[in-house]
Parts: sequence; structure tokens; C-alpha cells
Amino acid sequence: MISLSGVAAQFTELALAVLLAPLLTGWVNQCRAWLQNRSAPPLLQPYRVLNKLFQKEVVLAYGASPLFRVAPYLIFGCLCAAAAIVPTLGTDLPLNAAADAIALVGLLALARMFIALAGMDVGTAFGTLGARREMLVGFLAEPALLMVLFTASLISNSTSLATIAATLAHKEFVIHPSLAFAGVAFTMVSLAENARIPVDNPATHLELTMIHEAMVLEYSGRHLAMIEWAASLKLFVYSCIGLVLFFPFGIASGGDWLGLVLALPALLGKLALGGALLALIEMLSAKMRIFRAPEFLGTAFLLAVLAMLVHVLLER
Amino acid sequence: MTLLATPLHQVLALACAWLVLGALGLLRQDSVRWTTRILYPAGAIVGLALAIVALSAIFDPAAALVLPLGLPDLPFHARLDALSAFFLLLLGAVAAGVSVYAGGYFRQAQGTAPGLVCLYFHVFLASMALVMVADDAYFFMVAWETMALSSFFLVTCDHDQAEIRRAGYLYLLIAHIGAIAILLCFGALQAGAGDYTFENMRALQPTAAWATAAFLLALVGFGAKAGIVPLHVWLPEAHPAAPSPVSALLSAVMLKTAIYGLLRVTLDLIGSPLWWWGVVALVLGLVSALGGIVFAAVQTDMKRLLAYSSIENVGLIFAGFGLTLIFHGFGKGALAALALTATLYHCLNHAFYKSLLFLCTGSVLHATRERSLGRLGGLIRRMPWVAWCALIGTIAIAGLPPSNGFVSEWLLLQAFLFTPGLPQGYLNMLVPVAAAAVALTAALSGYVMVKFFGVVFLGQHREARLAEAHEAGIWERAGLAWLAAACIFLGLVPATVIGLLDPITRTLTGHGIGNFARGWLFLAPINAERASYSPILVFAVAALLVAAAWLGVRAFYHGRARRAAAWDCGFPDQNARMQDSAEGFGQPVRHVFEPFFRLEQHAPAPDDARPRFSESAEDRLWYWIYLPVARAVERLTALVTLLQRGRISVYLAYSFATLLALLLFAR
Amino acid sequence: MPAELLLLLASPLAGGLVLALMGHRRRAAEVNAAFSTFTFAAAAALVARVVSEGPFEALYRQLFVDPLNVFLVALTAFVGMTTAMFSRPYMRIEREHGRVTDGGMRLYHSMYQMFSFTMLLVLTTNNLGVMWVAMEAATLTTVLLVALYRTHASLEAAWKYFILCGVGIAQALLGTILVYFAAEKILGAGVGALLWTELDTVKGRLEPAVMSIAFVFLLVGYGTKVGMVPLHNWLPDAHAEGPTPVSAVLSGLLLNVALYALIRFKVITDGALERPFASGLMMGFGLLSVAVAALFLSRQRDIKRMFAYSSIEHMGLITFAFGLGGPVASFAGLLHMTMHSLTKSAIFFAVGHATQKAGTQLMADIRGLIRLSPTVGWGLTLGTVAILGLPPFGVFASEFLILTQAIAHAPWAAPILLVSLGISFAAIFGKVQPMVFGEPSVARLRHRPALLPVFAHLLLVLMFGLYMPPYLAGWYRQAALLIG
Amino acid sequence: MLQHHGPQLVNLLASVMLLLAFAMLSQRRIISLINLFAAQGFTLFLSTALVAWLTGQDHLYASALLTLALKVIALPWILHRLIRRLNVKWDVETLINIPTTMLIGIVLVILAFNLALPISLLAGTVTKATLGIALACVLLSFLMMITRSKAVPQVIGFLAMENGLFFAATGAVYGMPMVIEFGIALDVLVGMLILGIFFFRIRERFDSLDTRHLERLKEL
Repeated sequence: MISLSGVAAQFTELALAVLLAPLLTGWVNQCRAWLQNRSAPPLLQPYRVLNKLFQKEVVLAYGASPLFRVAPYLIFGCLCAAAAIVPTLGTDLPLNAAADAIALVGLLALARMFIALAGMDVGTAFGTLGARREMLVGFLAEPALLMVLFTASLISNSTSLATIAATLAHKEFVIHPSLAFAGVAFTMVSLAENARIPVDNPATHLELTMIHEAMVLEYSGRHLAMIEWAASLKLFVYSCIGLVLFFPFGIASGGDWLGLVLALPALLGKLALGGALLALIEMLSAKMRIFRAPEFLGTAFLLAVLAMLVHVLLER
Repeated sequence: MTLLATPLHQVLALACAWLVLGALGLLRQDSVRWTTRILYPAGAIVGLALAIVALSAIFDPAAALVLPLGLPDLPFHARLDALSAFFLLLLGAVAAGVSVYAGGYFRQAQGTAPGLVCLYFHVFLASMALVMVADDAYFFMVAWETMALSSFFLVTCDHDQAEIRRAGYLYLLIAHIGAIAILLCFGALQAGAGDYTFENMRALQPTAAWATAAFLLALVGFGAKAGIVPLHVWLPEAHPAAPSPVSALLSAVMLKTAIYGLLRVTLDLIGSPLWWWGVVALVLGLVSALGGIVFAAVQTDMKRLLAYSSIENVGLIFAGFGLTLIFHGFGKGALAALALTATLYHCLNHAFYKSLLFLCTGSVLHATRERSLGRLGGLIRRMPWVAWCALIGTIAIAGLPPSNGFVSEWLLLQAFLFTPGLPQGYLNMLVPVAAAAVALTAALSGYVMVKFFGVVFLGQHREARLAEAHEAGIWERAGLAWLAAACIFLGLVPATVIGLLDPITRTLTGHGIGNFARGWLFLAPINAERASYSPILVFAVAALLVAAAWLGVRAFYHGRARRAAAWDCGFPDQNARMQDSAEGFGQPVRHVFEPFFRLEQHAPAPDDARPRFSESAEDRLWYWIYLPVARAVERLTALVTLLQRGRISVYLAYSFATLLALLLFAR
Repeated sequence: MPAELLLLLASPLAGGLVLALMGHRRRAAEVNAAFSTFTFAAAAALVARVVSEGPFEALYRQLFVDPLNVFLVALTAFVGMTTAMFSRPYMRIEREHGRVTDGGMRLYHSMYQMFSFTMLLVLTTNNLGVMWVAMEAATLTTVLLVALYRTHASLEAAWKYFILCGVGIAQALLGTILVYFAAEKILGAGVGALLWTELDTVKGRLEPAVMSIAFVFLLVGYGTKVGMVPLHNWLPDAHAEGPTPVSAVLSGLLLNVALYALIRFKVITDGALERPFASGLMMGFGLLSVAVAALFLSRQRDIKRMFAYSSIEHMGLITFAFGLGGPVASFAGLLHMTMHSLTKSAIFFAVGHATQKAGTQLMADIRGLIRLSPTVGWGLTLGTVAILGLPPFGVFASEFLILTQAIAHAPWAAPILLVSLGISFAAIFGKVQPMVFGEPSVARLRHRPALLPVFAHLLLVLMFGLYMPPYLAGWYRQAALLIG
Repeated sequence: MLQHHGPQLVNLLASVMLLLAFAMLSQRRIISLINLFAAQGFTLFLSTALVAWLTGQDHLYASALLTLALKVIALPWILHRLIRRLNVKWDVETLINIPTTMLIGIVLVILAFNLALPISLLAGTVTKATLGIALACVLLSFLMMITRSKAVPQVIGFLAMENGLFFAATGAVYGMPMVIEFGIALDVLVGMLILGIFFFRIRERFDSLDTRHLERLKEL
């Protein structure tokens, strides 16, 4: 039942994700700069950084093991696979049957594990420090994300993302209070996972406060490029998940080419709006001490479980 | 040869083969060559044969047999049905890998003579096989406690160290208490009617009260052997004390015999479980899972870390088992089949990846003579083969996508998602919390395994002499490769494996989920729209993308690289002590889950010449359950000694008083 | 009078007299072993005869052999033989260490044979009066053996043993008199009224009031000899202070013989009274013995004392089994009696050598036996594992039957039994494990220990655990039916 | 006359037995304790002979002669020789004072009587009333053993108990069959010899016969 439009949608989505991810990061940085009323770096700055890094020669530490060299590609591969799964343009993607929401969370967790292991490989103080904090954030955020996805799957009583998107987008409009709780929890989780302000500052140079940056200190050249690209891809994937769960309007239903064509501008608009919103949230909050992060993520986890309870109570 | 006609005969013959191998070990006790070159590989072949026989027997109907041994009016009954065949398959496959590994591992001298260790090893395997085919209470108990006894001797292999003796004693004591509970459970099941064969127990329809008593006793008895929370204290002591191949067998297969026993008693002998039993098992399972993994995170000894992680996995299995009972209690056969499949699949997976990880620690222990995480590190450069197998094991145990751990976790979470349909009010509320706990446990196991792999294999050598650590021998690598391959195979083709589990769920819960799977590629237990997962496709897509990225970068840009000192933000003198130690990596979990532990910190005094900081996280249960019970028995015995104070006139008075009492009252 | 029975009784008697003369010679131990072996041969022949031809009476109906007592005769003779073999090297070592004088050796050998004669007489006699006299004689023969070492403790143990058992046996005499009184009303005066076979046939018509009081006296009397709890105080001292072969024989055989006597009376009393008065009392005392003895175990520091308490516990379990009644429970009781005798004597043999090596009976000073001498170490380990009722061994088979019968017929008793067995497991294993494993702390003895008997016993117990030959099972079942 | 007053005479002798049992219970000096034991033996001999004469049971004569030989002549003689050899001249120490012992004794006698009542109603023998007294003698001597701390009084209590048992035997069943009487007598004699040996060993070990030294074997 793999339709031509499905295959087309799948490839365009993947290409879109890989190519537009740095753009989204650039856009968010621009919005932040404007909000801090300083002059913003050009929109395509991330592409230039990537191109510069790809040119540079890679410098490896003496203790680095083959895992260190393979990790960036593995991380990038996992995140691309995750991006391929999330339905941004159309819902009848060939990969729907291959993986569902739990597999998506699994892939993200796999990416996190590899980056943590890579961080620990060279054996520097900051590498292991970053890895430990990343796993701390990881083991609190991942269950919260899973609970958010469960709430959605309970509503559409299926865990495959396409069916979730279809029920939320194409069925008649119903206000789901559980989704409200899930939405708040999801934003907190995505802030933590993408190393945004309240948990970790992407632009910081103070190693002791870093989480994501501390692990990749030892990378250089093309490996660092892949890691950076993967990080922006991760932000892109998270925003697409947010769109699928909370603003699925505009995603084409199965088989109609016109819907696909119209879905592209809708996606770009929503992403722009999302990016601006993200920058706004970052401006309004300050970075927390690392041991406040568990409480932050604990509340997210609680809200997600509350969402499921609310669903079971009210919407059953 | 009619003797080997039916699979049941073959299984018994193979078990006897193991016993013979064990006895052969006694012939030349002190020759390492005789045991490691000939007996252990032969044991591996027997294990493989057992797996093949079991595989073919899963689809056959149940076959029963009466052996000439045993008590005059209760001879040994043996029976091979789908459930026993599955667990025999698990035993055979894991035993094959571990025996091959043991062939290489036991080259180095253990505390006791190699011949004796070979004897205990093979008696242990044979008794586990017999537990699976036992069909009456006496044969089951004989096989069960022979398993406990032989594993006790294995655990106390090098009994020179005092804590190994203590661990052995604690292990056998709790095993014996468990066996007593199991004996009472069989007594309750038999309820005074007919003999003690399982056939008779199946025919009897026990009243709700007797059935509940039997279930709770079985839960205590088999829970003691499985390592469920209140009775788990022996597990983190016994597994590290045993040599690594034995710890692998203990964790991988012996814990599963307890699960087999519980399934046999609850779903087969009692037959009609009540739904609230499931809630008890679910709660116990989740508490063990969370408690186990939280304690695993703070361990500083790698084998204790894996032992606590075994408690976590057993907890997850108990949660799955609890769900099966809940669904079965409410008459939802299809959902019970799904939950049971998840439980059995997790048993299979845990058997493989836990034994793989224990064998890896065995190789590390052999190479470095060091077990504490604080003195390891950077072994991936010295022992690449062991490191990569450990990486496969780490991904599997953390439940990440391409691995088999993920498939069973996926099935378990799917089963959780169906529960809101249950009529019971509170149950719908309880289950989202349970799903959250399972998700948290899975994430935490990721954390623990990153700590395990990172501290042992990555980073710099924390001890100088780690530099000359040697790679594992041929035999050890063969064992590791076999188990890693099994993990990958189970991860990539779950649909065929579920086809294997189908006859079991059909016999135990009357339903099966095998036929919904759309071909071998996709795993869609209930229906495709609801949830489907195809590991091969996900693995292929990811691999494709990684290859594309790698080739793309090489093509458009270049692949040059050069070596230099680690950057580390410019700090010049970088040494191994600046890495995270095991306590350090466990510190966030100690901080977040502070109430779980009983912390003792030793901070150095300000003027201390050699400041040493140490922190120990102990299990609260020791201070809440075990020490009070020990003190109570102590006081009771002190009371009783008043009877024997040495004065002869007092003794005469006892005799006189007894005489008068009997004369007056016993009319 | 059939030849086997005559030889069975004559051989130990003759042995006793011969050894009284030459007991201190160098070859005395071999002569002692020879007499015991000859007794065992006679016992085996007697067994063959009874199994083929059934029960029979002899010596003007004063002696009587049926499946119940012939099995105990065979057991007594067998363990007597193996103990004699074990005592050969053991006593020679004791003599070299100067703990036993020449006179002591003579006393030991002659009293050993006289002791087995008295036990065999109790088992084979049909006359309850003679049974009492033989039981009293058994006490007399062993009291001097207990005091053989002339140490302070052995003197005290012997004195307590004599006084307590003397008083106990006196009560049993009063019980026997009352039984004779009740029987005389129906069978008329004369020796006939004291014959068990007569009493067994006419037990329905005996006077219930008299029989219940008689059984009380008999229970207190013979119960003291069995070591039931309120009356057990002499047992740990006597079994711990005497030489090890004596402890083995006391623990292994004398307790069984006393319980056999009690069972004979229980059969008659239960016949006389409708309600299970005797069974109920035996169940109560049995349970009390198991529970209290289990609690004593963890306080012990002397290994022979600990295993003496373990004997009290097992005898309590057997009494409970006979108290339960019914063919299966009695079968289990008889099986447990055999298993306990074989295993406990094997343990005492191993303990004997272990204490000789260490020169002390305190468990804290004996370490690393397996490392020092594997035979002694493994003998003690396997013996302890067997006595604790771990399955591959026969003790588990009988305990399994007793416990399952208890669950079926007296469910309230099962948890108490199981908890006590659990506590005793924890205590005994906790103390024996450090003795056997770990670094050796004792000197190595010059000549090799003769531990053939230990492994012979344990092999038999292992065989019973896995496979019970049908004719043996049939034999036990016949005996169980007799007990009813 | 003897024929007619026989039963009263038997009861008289039984009450003398009880009186002697109480006397032994309250006796302080060891020598007189042995003499009282001998007197009790003699009373037993008289009673057995009388019953033999009254009922014409000739085997009872043999039993009476056996009692005379053993319990009136042999044992007291052995005890006196032992006392002289051990030069034991002190008086008897008791664990609880005499008055309370007597009180307990009275309670025991009452208990023995109504215990033996149902049995004596059934007894066909002329001496059925004495069964209660015999049981009382046994219990009193048991009490004496408990309350005495010295070894010799304990043994005398044990022998007094044997007397009580023999008296019960004649009372209930006109004595046990002869072979058993001889067996019991032999046991008592051998028992006395062994106890003698023990006296010497305890004396040489502790140079005192107080059982309070024999208290080392206990559980801590």
C-alpha cells in the first residue's frame, strides 16, 4: 500500500529536515539577538560554520578510540532516522509501519547514549562531567517525553505517529485538556533535551556550567560539524514532534498531492513561529543550577503523568 | 533406539549427559587441561543439543512420563509442554555460550580444584533442566534444592575470603526459606486430596481461599529465588562472589527458573487466577525494578552493578506477569497473551544480554585482576573484542532500538497502553503511574549502562598496570560472540520469535498473538494501525543514513586527521584521576533518589594529612527487615537457654512438673 | 528357637564377656569389630527369615520378631558394626593421646558389646517387663562409657544422665505395672498378661481409665530416654562428653530403641481408648521438641552438643510423625528414623576425626577442614547438608512426606514445623560452614582417618533419597501398618 | 485372728510405709536417713510376706525374701560402708526448708490418693487400698530427690522410689512375675555399685559431694 505520494513525501521530509535544521537554529539565534536588541548574525551563519568546520583538519586526542571517530556519524544517522519517522508533510509514510512513537524515543535515547559515550572516551574531566549531566537530564526527560506521547496515543489509541497526526488533524476538532498538560510538559522536556536556557546555555563558554557542549569539547573538524548539525537536527525533530502533537493542522492526509504542496508553506510558517516562541521563552528565563534541573524535569514528568490521568478521568 | 524417541526422553538423556560430564570431572580433579579442553566444550555441545530439541518440542503437544526413581508411592513424573520447552531452549542456548566461555575462563586456577568446579557446574545445569520437566511436587523440590545446593558450592568456589563465605551462607539460607514456602504452596494446592502430582493439582479446583494462599506462598517462594525486593538481599552478595561464568548462569537462567515456577503454579496449576493477584505482582515488580536500578546506579563494583540490574529486570518481568494476571482475571484473553508474550520475551532477552555482560566482566576480571570500577578504565584499547561485545550488551540492556531489549520493552509498554479499557476504577488510575515507572526504569538502566561501559572501557587507565591487560582467549571470545549474535538475532526478527511463543500463550491463556504479525518483517501484535515496529527497516534506514553521511563527508571534503594531546580547554597536565570515578558518576542518582539509600559519608578532617573521602549507600531493608528479624531470633534463643542452666534439681523439677501436669490434665 | 535369633542375642553377650577379659589388649578393637560384624550377619539372616516367613515368636513366647522390630534390629546391628569399625582407629588415637587408660579400654569394649546386647534384647523381647529391665540395663552400660574420660564435664554429664534417666525409667516401671494390672483383669495372672502379642490381640477390651494413666507414666518414662523437650536436659551433656563412638551410638540407636518401646505402648493405648489420646500427646511433645531444640541450636559453641540438640529436634519430628498416625505418616516416621540414624552417626564419625585433629570440640577453633583433609571436610559437609534435609538426600524424602501429611491432616502444625526447620538450617549451616571452608587452622594428624563408614552411610541415605528399592518399600509399609 | 484382721494389718503396714517416707523427707542426719530407708525396706518385707500368707501366692514369699536381702541388708550395708570410707559425717543440706517440703508432701499425698482412686476401685486384690499410698511414696521420694543438694541423699531418694514401686506392684497385682522381679533387683544392685563408683570419683575430683559443683554444663 506504499503509494507514490507517500514515498515522495518521505524523501522530501527527510531532505527538508536535514537541510532546514541549521536554518531553524540560525533563525532562533537571530530572534534571540533581536530580543536582546543586539545586531543578529546572518540567517545562514550556521551553514557557513558547518562549511568551515568540514574544511578543517580533524585533531584527535592520543587516547581516542575508534568509538570516538564513529560516534558523530552514528548520532547524525539516528537523528536523521528519527526525522524520517516524524510526519511533517504527509501522514501515509512508508516508514510508519517500521517505527512508532516508542521507537522514536528509543532512537533519541540511542543518540544520547552515543554522545555520552563519546564524551567519556577521551577521559578528560569535562567530558565525563558533561556525560554524567547529559545522562541525568536524559533519564528524567525521556520518561516524560514517553508519557506525553502515551497521552496522545491514548487519545488516538494507537502509538504510530501517522495515526496520531491523522486523528488529531483530520478528525473533528475536540478540546483535549490532557493535551494542554502534555503541551506544557513537552515544552519543558524539549528545552532540557536541546540544551536551551533554563537547563543548559548553548552559547556559554564556562565549561563547568555546560552539559551538551562539555561532551563535544574534544571534537574538531568534520566530526564537530556532524555533531553541530546533529544538534540542530535534534531541535528540528523536537519542534516537528511538537507540531504533530499540538498543531497538526495543514499536514496532508494520505495520497493527495495538493495537500502535500500546501503542507510545505504551513510547515515553514509554523516552524518560524515556533522558533520565535522558543527565543522568547529563553529570554524570559535564566539558567538554573544543575541540581535544580531534576526538580524542573520532575515537574515536567509529573505534568505528563497528570496528562494521562486527566485523559483517563475525563476523556474516557 | 526407542529410548531417545520422544523429545522428553531426549531432554532427560541430555540432563544425564550433563551429570556424567560432571562425574567425569571428578576422575582427574586437578588437571585443568582435562576439564577445560574436553568437559566444558562437551557441556556446550549438550547445551546446544538441548536447545535444538526444545525448539522442536515447543510445537508438539505435552508429553508425560513416569521415572522409576523417587518415593515408592510418588515416583518422579516428568512432563514436557510448550512452557517447559521454551525455558529449556533458553537454558540450552545460554548454557552453550557460557560453557564455551568457561572452557577458556577456568584455565586460571580458582579456589577449589577444577574437577570439583566442573562437577558443580554440570550438576547445576542438569538440575535446572530437571526443574523444567518436573511434573510432581517431590521431583520438583528435589531438582529445585539440588540446583540451590550446587549453585551454593559454585558461589563459594574460592572460599578463602570471609565475605564469599558469608555471601554463600546468606544465599543458601534465603534459597532454603524460599523452598519451604514452595513446599507449603504445593501443600495448599494439594489441599489434602489425592497425591502430589501436578496432574492431580490441575484437576483439583481449589477454593478461592486455598488458591490465594497457594499463590501468595508461591510468590514468596519463587520471589525469594528470583530476587524480588523484600527477599533480594542475597543477589548482590552471591553473584559477585561467584566466578563470572557462574554469575552469568545464576543471573541469566536460574532467576528464570523462578519465573518458570511462578508461571507453572499460577497459570497452569491454579488455572483461574484472580485479578488482584496481578496488582500485587505488578506493585512488587515495579518496586523491585525501581529499587534495583537505583541501587545499580550507585555501585562501585561492576558485578554488583550487574546483579542489581538483574533485580531490575526481574522486577520488569514480574510487572509483565502482573499485567497478565490482571487481564486474565478480567477475562481479556488476547491482552493477557500480549502481556505474557512481553514477559517471556523479556526473560529470553535478559538471559542473553545479562550473561553477555557478566562474561565481559569475567574477561575484564581475568585481564586486570580488578573488580572495582574505581581501578579500571580505558580497556577498549587493550581489549577491543570484549569492549564491542559489551557495547552490544549495553545497548541491549538499556533497551535501545535495534537491540532485543527494546523489543520486549516495546511489547511491555504496548500492553500497558491497553489497560485503560479495564472495568476496575482504581486500576485505570494505577496503570499510567505503572507505565511511568517502567519508562523511568528503562531510562535509568540507560544511565547505569553508560556508567558501566564508560567507566570500565572508555577514558584513561586509572591504574598503571591496566596497560598490559591482555585480550580474552579464543574460547572466551567464541562464547561472547555466540551470545552477542543471539542478542542481535532476537532484536532484528521479533516476529518469528513471537511465533515461537505463540503455543505457550495459547496453552496458558487460551489466546495467542502470533497470527496478527504481518509476515516476519513487521511486529504488529494487535493490528497494524494500532502499533507496529520493524527493527530491520529501522536498522537499515539508520545504517544507510550513517553510511551516506560518512561517504558524503569523505567525497565532498576530506578524511585527514592527526593525533595530538587532548584539548581539555587548555589544561596542561591531564591525569587519570581527573576522570569521573564510579561514585562520581553515581552522584546525581544518589542526589535525586536520596530517600532510597542509607548514606554514610566519611568526610576528611580539615587538618588530615592524607584526606580520604568515602561514601557508602546501603540498602535500608537490611535495617528494617533482616537485622530486626535476626535480633528477634537471637532474643528468643536467649530466652530458651533458661531451660538448661545446669542445676540437676531443676531438671528433676521439670520432669516432676510434666508428670503431674499430664496426670492432672490429660484424662 | 530359630538359630538367627539365638546368634543375634548370643553374639554381643559373648562379645561382652570375652572383651571384659582381653579388652585392653592390642587386638581388642578388631575383636570388637568382628563380634559386631557377626551380629550384623545374624541380623541380616533374621531379616531374610522374617520377610519370607512373616512374624514369629520364640523362647516360650518371650521373644517376638515382626516387620517393625526386625527393621530396627537390622538398623541397630548395621550402625553398631560401622561404629565398631570407626572406633578402631579413633580409640587407638585416644589411647595414644593418653585420654583413656588400659582399664578404660577394657571397660569400653565390653560395655560396647553389652550395650548392643541390651538394645537388641529390648527390640526382640515380647515381654514388656523384660523390655523395661533391658532398657534400664542399657542406661547402666552407657553411663560408665559417658564418664570414660574422667574429666570434670564427663563426670557431671554421667551423673545427670544416670539420675535423670533412672528417675524416668522408674516412672516407666510404674506405667508397666499399671498396664500389667489392666491386662491381668482380662488375661488372668501370670507371664501371659505381659506379652505384647497377647495385649495386642485384646487391647480393645482394656480398661481406658487405667490405660490413660499408664500411658502418661510411660510417656514420661520412655520420653526421658527419647529426649522429648521438657525431659531432654541430660541428652546434650551425655552425647557431648562421652567418646565419639558412644555419642554416635547413643544418638543414632538408643533414641530409636526408646521411641520403639513408646510406640509399642502407643499401639495398645490407642486401641484401648477410642479418642487418639496417645497420638495427640505424642504430636504435642514432638512439636514442642522440634520448636525448642531448633531455638537451642544457634547458642551452641561445642559441635557435639549442637548435633545432640539436632538429635532432639529430629526425634521430635519422628514422634510427631507417629503421633499423626495413618499408614503414610508412620511410613515416613520409620523412614526418617532410619535416615536420622545413618546420617547422625556419619556426622559424629566425621566430627570425631575433626575434633581429634583440632584437639578441641569448640567450633570457633576448627577452621578449613576441606583444605586440611578432604575426606573429613567433605564427610562433615555432606553429612550436615543431609541432616538439614536438603533434597538429594533421603532425610528430605521423609521430611517431605511428614510435612505434606502434616499440611493435609494438621495444617496448624505445618508452619511451626517449617519455621523451626528454617531456624535450625540457619543455625547449623551458619556454624558448620566456617568450620569446613576457609584457611585451615588445625594441625594435620599423622595417620589417615578411616572414613569408609561415613561415606557408606551417606551413600545409603543418598540412595534412599532418589530410589527406594520396592522390597524395602514393601517392608517399611508392612511395619507402618503395624503401627496403625 | 491374723486371717480376720489381715486387710487392716496390711493397711497399717501401708500407713507405716507412708509415715517412714515422710520421716525420710524431714530427716537431717545422713546415718538416720539410711536407717529409716532400711526400716522402710523391712516394712515392705513384712507387708509382702503378709500378703503372701493371706492370699497364698507363694512366689510372693520369694519376692519378700529378695526385698529383705536387698533392701534391708545389702543396700544399707553398702551405704554405711561408703559413708565410713568417705568419712561423711555432716548433716543433709536441703534446697528449700523442711516445713515447705512437708507442705508440698501433703499436697502430693492428697493428689496421689484421688489419682489412684479409680484404679483401686477396679483392683481385685486385698491390698487395693494401698495403691494410693504406694503412689504417694513414689511422689514423695521424687520430691526428696529434687530438694536434696548432696549426692548421697539423692541416691537414697532414688532407692526409696524403688521401694514405692515394689509396694505398688504388690498392692496392684500381687507382685510382678518372678523373672522381672529378679531383673529389677539386679538392675538396682548394679545401679548402686555404679553410684558408689561415682561417689568416689566425685569425692576425689571435688572433695565434696555437693551437686552444686556439677553445674558447669549449661547454655549461656
